[in-house]
Amino acid sequence: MSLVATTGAGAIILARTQERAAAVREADAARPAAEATLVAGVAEPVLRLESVCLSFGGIAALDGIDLTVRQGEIRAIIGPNGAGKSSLLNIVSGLYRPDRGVVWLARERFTHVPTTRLAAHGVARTFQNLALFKGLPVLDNVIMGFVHRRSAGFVRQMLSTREARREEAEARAAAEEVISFLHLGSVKHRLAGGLPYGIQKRVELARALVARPPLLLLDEPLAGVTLGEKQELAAHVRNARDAYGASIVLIEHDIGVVMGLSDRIAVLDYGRKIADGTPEEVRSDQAVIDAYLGVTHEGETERGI
Amino acid sequence: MTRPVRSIATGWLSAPHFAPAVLLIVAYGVVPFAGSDYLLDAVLTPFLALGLAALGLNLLTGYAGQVSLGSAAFLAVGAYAAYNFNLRLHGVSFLMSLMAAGLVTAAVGIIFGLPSLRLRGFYLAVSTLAAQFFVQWALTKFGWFSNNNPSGVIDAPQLTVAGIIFTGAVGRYLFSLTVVVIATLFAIHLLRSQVGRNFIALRDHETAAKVLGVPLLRTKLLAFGVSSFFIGIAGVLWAFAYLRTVEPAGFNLDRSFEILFMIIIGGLASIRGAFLGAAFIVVFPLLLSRLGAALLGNVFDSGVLEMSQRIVIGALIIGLLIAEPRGLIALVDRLAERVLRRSPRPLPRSPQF
Amino acid sequence: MRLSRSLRAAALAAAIGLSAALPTHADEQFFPLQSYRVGPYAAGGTGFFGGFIDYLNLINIRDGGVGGVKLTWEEGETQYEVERGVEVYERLKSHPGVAAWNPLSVGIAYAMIDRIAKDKVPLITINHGRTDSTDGRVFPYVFPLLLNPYSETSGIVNYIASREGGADKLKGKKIVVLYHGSPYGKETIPIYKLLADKYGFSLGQIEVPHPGNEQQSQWLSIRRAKPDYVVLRGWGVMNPVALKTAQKVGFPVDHIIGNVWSNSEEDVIPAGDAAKGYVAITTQASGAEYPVLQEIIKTVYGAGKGNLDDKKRIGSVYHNLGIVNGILNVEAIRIAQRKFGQRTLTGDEVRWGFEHLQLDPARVQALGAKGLFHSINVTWDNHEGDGRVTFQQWDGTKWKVVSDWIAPDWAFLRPIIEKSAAAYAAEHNTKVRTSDETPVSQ
Amino acid sequence: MFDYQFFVEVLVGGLLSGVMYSLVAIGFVLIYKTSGILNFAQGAMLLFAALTFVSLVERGVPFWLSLSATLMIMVGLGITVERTVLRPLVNQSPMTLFMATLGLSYVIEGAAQLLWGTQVHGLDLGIDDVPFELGGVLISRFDLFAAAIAGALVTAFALFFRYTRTGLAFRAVADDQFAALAVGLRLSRVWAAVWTAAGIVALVAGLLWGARLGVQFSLSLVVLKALPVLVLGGFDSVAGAIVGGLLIGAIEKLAEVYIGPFVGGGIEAWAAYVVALGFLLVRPSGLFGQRLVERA
Repeated sequence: MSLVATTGAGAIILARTQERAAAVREADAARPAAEATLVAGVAEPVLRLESVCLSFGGIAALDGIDLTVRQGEIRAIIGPNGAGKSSLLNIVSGLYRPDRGVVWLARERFTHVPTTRLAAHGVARTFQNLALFKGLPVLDNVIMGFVHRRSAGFVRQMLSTREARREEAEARAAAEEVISFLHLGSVKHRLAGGLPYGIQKRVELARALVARPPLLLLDEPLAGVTLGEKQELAAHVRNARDAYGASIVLIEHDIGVVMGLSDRIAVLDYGRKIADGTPEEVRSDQAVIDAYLGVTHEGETERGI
Repeated sequence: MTRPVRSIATGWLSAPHFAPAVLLIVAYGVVPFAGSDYLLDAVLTPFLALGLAALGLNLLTGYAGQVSLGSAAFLAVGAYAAYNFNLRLHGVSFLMSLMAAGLVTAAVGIIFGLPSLRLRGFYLAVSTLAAQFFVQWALTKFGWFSNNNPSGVIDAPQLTVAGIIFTGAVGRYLFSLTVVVIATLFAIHLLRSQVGRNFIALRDHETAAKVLGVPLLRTKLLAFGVSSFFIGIAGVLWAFAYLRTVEPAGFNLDRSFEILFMIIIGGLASIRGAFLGAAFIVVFPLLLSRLGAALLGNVFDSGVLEMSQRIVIGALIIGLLIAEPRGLIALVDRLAERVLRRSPRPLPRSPQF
Repeated sequence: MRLSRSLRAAALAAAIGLSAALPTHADEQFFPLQSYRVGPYAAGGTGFFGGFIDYLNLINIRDGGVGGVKLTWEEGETQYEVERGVEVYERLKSHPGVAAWNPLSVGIAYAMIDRIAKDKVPLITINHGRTDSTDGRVFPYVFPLLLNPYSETSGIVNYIASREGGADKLKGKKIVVLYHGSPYGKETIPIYKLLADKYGFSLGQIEVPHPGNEQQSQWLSIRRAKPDYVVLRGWGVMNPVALKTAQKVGFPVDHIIGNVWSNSEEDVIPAGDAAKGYVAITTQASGAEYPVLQEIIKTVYGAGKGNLDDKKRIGSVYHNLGIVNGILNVEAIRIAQRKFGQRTLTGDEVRWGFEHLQLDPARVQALGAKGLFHSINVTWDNHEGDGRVTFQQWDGTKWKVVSDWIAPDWAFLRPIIEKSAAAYAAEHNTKVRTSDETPVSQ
Repeated sequence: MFDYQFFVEVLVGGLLSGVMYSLVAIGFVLIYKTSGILNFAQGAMLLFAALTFVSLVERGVPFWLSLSATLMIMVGLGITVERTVLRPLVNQSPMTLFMATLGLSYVIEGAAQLLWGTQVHGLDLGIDDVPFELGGVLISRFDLFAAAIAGALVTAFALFFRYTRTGLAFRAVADDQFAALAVGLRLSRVWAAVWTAAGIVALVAGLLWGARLGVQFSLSLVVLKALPVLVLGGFDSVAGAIVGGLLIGAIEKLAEVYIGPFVGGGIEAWAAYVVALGFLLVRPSGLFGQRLVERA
């Protein structure tokens, strides 16, 4: 069942994928209670940051950031180099520990997000400059996205018990599906390390999507790709939200793409949130224009990954 | 290793079945009958034992990216554990002692793998030297390990499996060959499983693996454990199928370097690379010394020949690293590809392993 | 690239060389030599194998071989490593007319014990090897000629007793044994305990981890223990370092007694003046004044066939040990030829020769070795041959003999050896011989 | 009754032999600091330098002449190593370079023994090693001399690094090879200079160690004593090598003398590693090693 979702995805395909996405969601009932946030009325935010602060030896990377991401929303975060965008993402994924402030993943409160439990909390991410496993073929890279679901340990895998074989088949099927979903079928068996940059970006997106994470953190997914690839990747991001029902936090430089793609945009400058709202509100906000176009600051180079 | 090695020949998909099948037929069908005692006892059996040790180390260093300079200590643990199991547990068969020795070595490997949770690169490599010196000291110090033999030397027990006694050069060779073939199949099976993927993920990008939920602690210790299991079994083959009496001094630091040489020269993260490296390190010096003796035997004494051979091997190792940093296996694959490209059957794009 | 093409051609040539059988004419007696001329123990190897080859050359040049049978040999480099020794053994064992193996390495000797028993070729471990291999009933093919580790220990204790004025004076004295951390080093731990109980002296045994290039803590412990004598059971670089560190902690060097592997010029030269006055046991004297040495200098080195490249080492301790070992091997063949005829002998026949190797002082003098070594009396159940020992002192430039020939306490040692040999026989279910008939191989 | 005097004696003896370890460790640090290579050929270079010097002296060449001749040879060695091994292997992984240095150690060991033979040589630096009493504590004259030389060598390097142009170049390359390249530093010349400096350290260490245990093949095994020092002090810090050496030397000796008897003695070899390892679990890059900031 590898339906090719082309960029101009017709309504049928959209309907089919949503109906299947819903089915998948029931299957995930076993996931920790925190995920079941789809109550009626105003949806509980999937991600909430409360006055998060972070400094690298005196230099304040993030200064009191509050941010919420609603269910099924494409939430963009933009800002000039060195504004602290990547640091924010690293805090949400637990790689950095914030000096102050709290991160809420659905209803669970963390002062320091446990990175190893991140995937189990339904959060997946991509990295600014590619964190693929060069030595593994594409298919295996994507299967790695399923690793947190694997319960059959070393012994059962070695004895290839029924349960271990089922888990392997399940992971392989999910990977095959997301590979066709992102048109990666032709490079499925090639080593990730040797592929062109644009395709590697897509493989990393596939790896993040394979376990259908409720929350997807994308760190500049469109950086460094050609214009054509940019349109395609943008469509895939939108599909990810529509077909896989993921809420997306998108860090991106390309204002044009961001404006078209996101529901709400937060603008960071020098570690402070200077604007937050719909694309139209942000476009006309004077502070944003100053930050981007007018007043130049002697900012350091972008740090973080 | 801090930075991932650009490893092309690291595919773990099944190799084309043609080459290994031929190899097995020759190894079982032809060699035992055609091979001389010297070829079996002094060349092939040590090659099989060291090849298995190289395979074990390649799982740890090549696939999982954790460097270890303590392999010789794990060889020793395997040999002495098997000796004691065989000596003290009377009911148990030699095969059981072999497996038990592997498990004991795996446990010791995990203990000495603990520093890998915090250390990386050369700090980790040098910390595994602690294993090297400690095990060597413990085996000579506590007489119990060598059945209170005053000088710490142990003699080989009978190699018996299910009643069949493997004696003589051919018997020892077949026993080693069978153990190595089974171990290699197990390694292939391991590398195809999720655990195998976790090893490579751990090596290529530890942070991404952590974010995806790979259990880093368990994977690292598993890498040390599995690798030590293989090296322990190799230790038993080395001690009982090849040397037949063994002393702790034989498992010194030079042995650990020798095994590390094999996987670097042969090819990191490649099962064939491990065996190719073992062949190079075991066979080449013998060939060189026989060549030296034959050509210049009467001109120089064996000392001068030995020293010049040492220079040639050192220079060759450097030359090989320059010519092909990814090891002999990458060289061989390139040549094979060039040869096969001329033949009609195109080599499948999927990587060998 | 160019290098690999020439290597492939060379490898092909070697492969052909490997299989072609060597052309041999009938009467030759062959000695395979697992020598080591490289690495940490090169000094010992070059000296010993140099002496052995020099003596074989003397016999060939002067007498045209033994009873007309020419002596031949081939060296295989082992660097004193066990697996290389085994490789050389496997390669040379099928050479026609193998007389005996002389590895001069504890590790290699241990690895060969079951192999030579199966191939029925004698293994000569002069002054070292398994103590219990003295018992010919259990080890028919192993010959620790002249001395085994236990009789060496007994010789040292007897010498210390003689310096103290009698065995009864040993009571209350304190002796520390500094041994190399290896099978060789540990071999004598039990016997020193037994002798300490017998004579009532207090004993300390301190291990020096291999290679022994740092002995600060060991000698500080010795300084605290304040022993009367220190026995140095060392090997290689450990010996000079011990003498230097002893000087550093102020321990009198003439109260250090070296064992038979800490008694060569190469062990003391690197220690410089710290070694002046150091005493060591030896089974063969050093110096080139003995007739057999003079003959070797005249005929062998005269004909430019001398094996030592540094002429100053002629007559050194290792060189003379090689020569004595050569004498014992050749005389064993000569005795065997009397029974089996003057032709190439099999390994088993040479074994018979060794089991009847009785050279009394008169015969030793006839061989031009009077004073070089005392005598030997090997029987079918005593493969050591009651070798006597003497002690030599280093005066800064050469060794001077400072004691007459001392006999170890054989009566005390024999039962210990037989008990240990019986244990080996039980573990390996070997048949214990009851008379000197040809042993059946296991 | 705890014998304090003996304790001090063991401690001082340990510290002084620790200095000898740091001498060897500095050779490693120089090369690791500037090129990230763990140079396992340092032991072979030590042997080669000592053997060359001793063989020249024994052939009647006066002390100072053979010393400078050996220095010249070590400079030549440094340049050839850079040309033949380092340049073709530039930006290979640290493991490949480590293996290359192992191959290099085979070549140098073979060449040293081929050139100068495998004889054992005595080496007398003119310092008789008669100990003298200082407040009841026995101190060896030779070890003090060695400590003085090591101290002089370290201060020389410290001054060299800080105040000379080449020293500055070393530090630049150590900090960031690409930045150094960008500002026009000839990397190949710096590395040749670094390997020569390491060669000189090898010579000094070779002479001091050679005087202690005689110039012979086992001299190259001394590097095993330096590795725990590197682990403790950090691979890339000269200060770490000194402090690490003192610590390892002292702890090693105290452990052997006081703990050894209970466990059967001979524990020195691995005790040093256990100490260094224990320390590392607290600070993963050693005493003074640069803290690697973990970038996501």
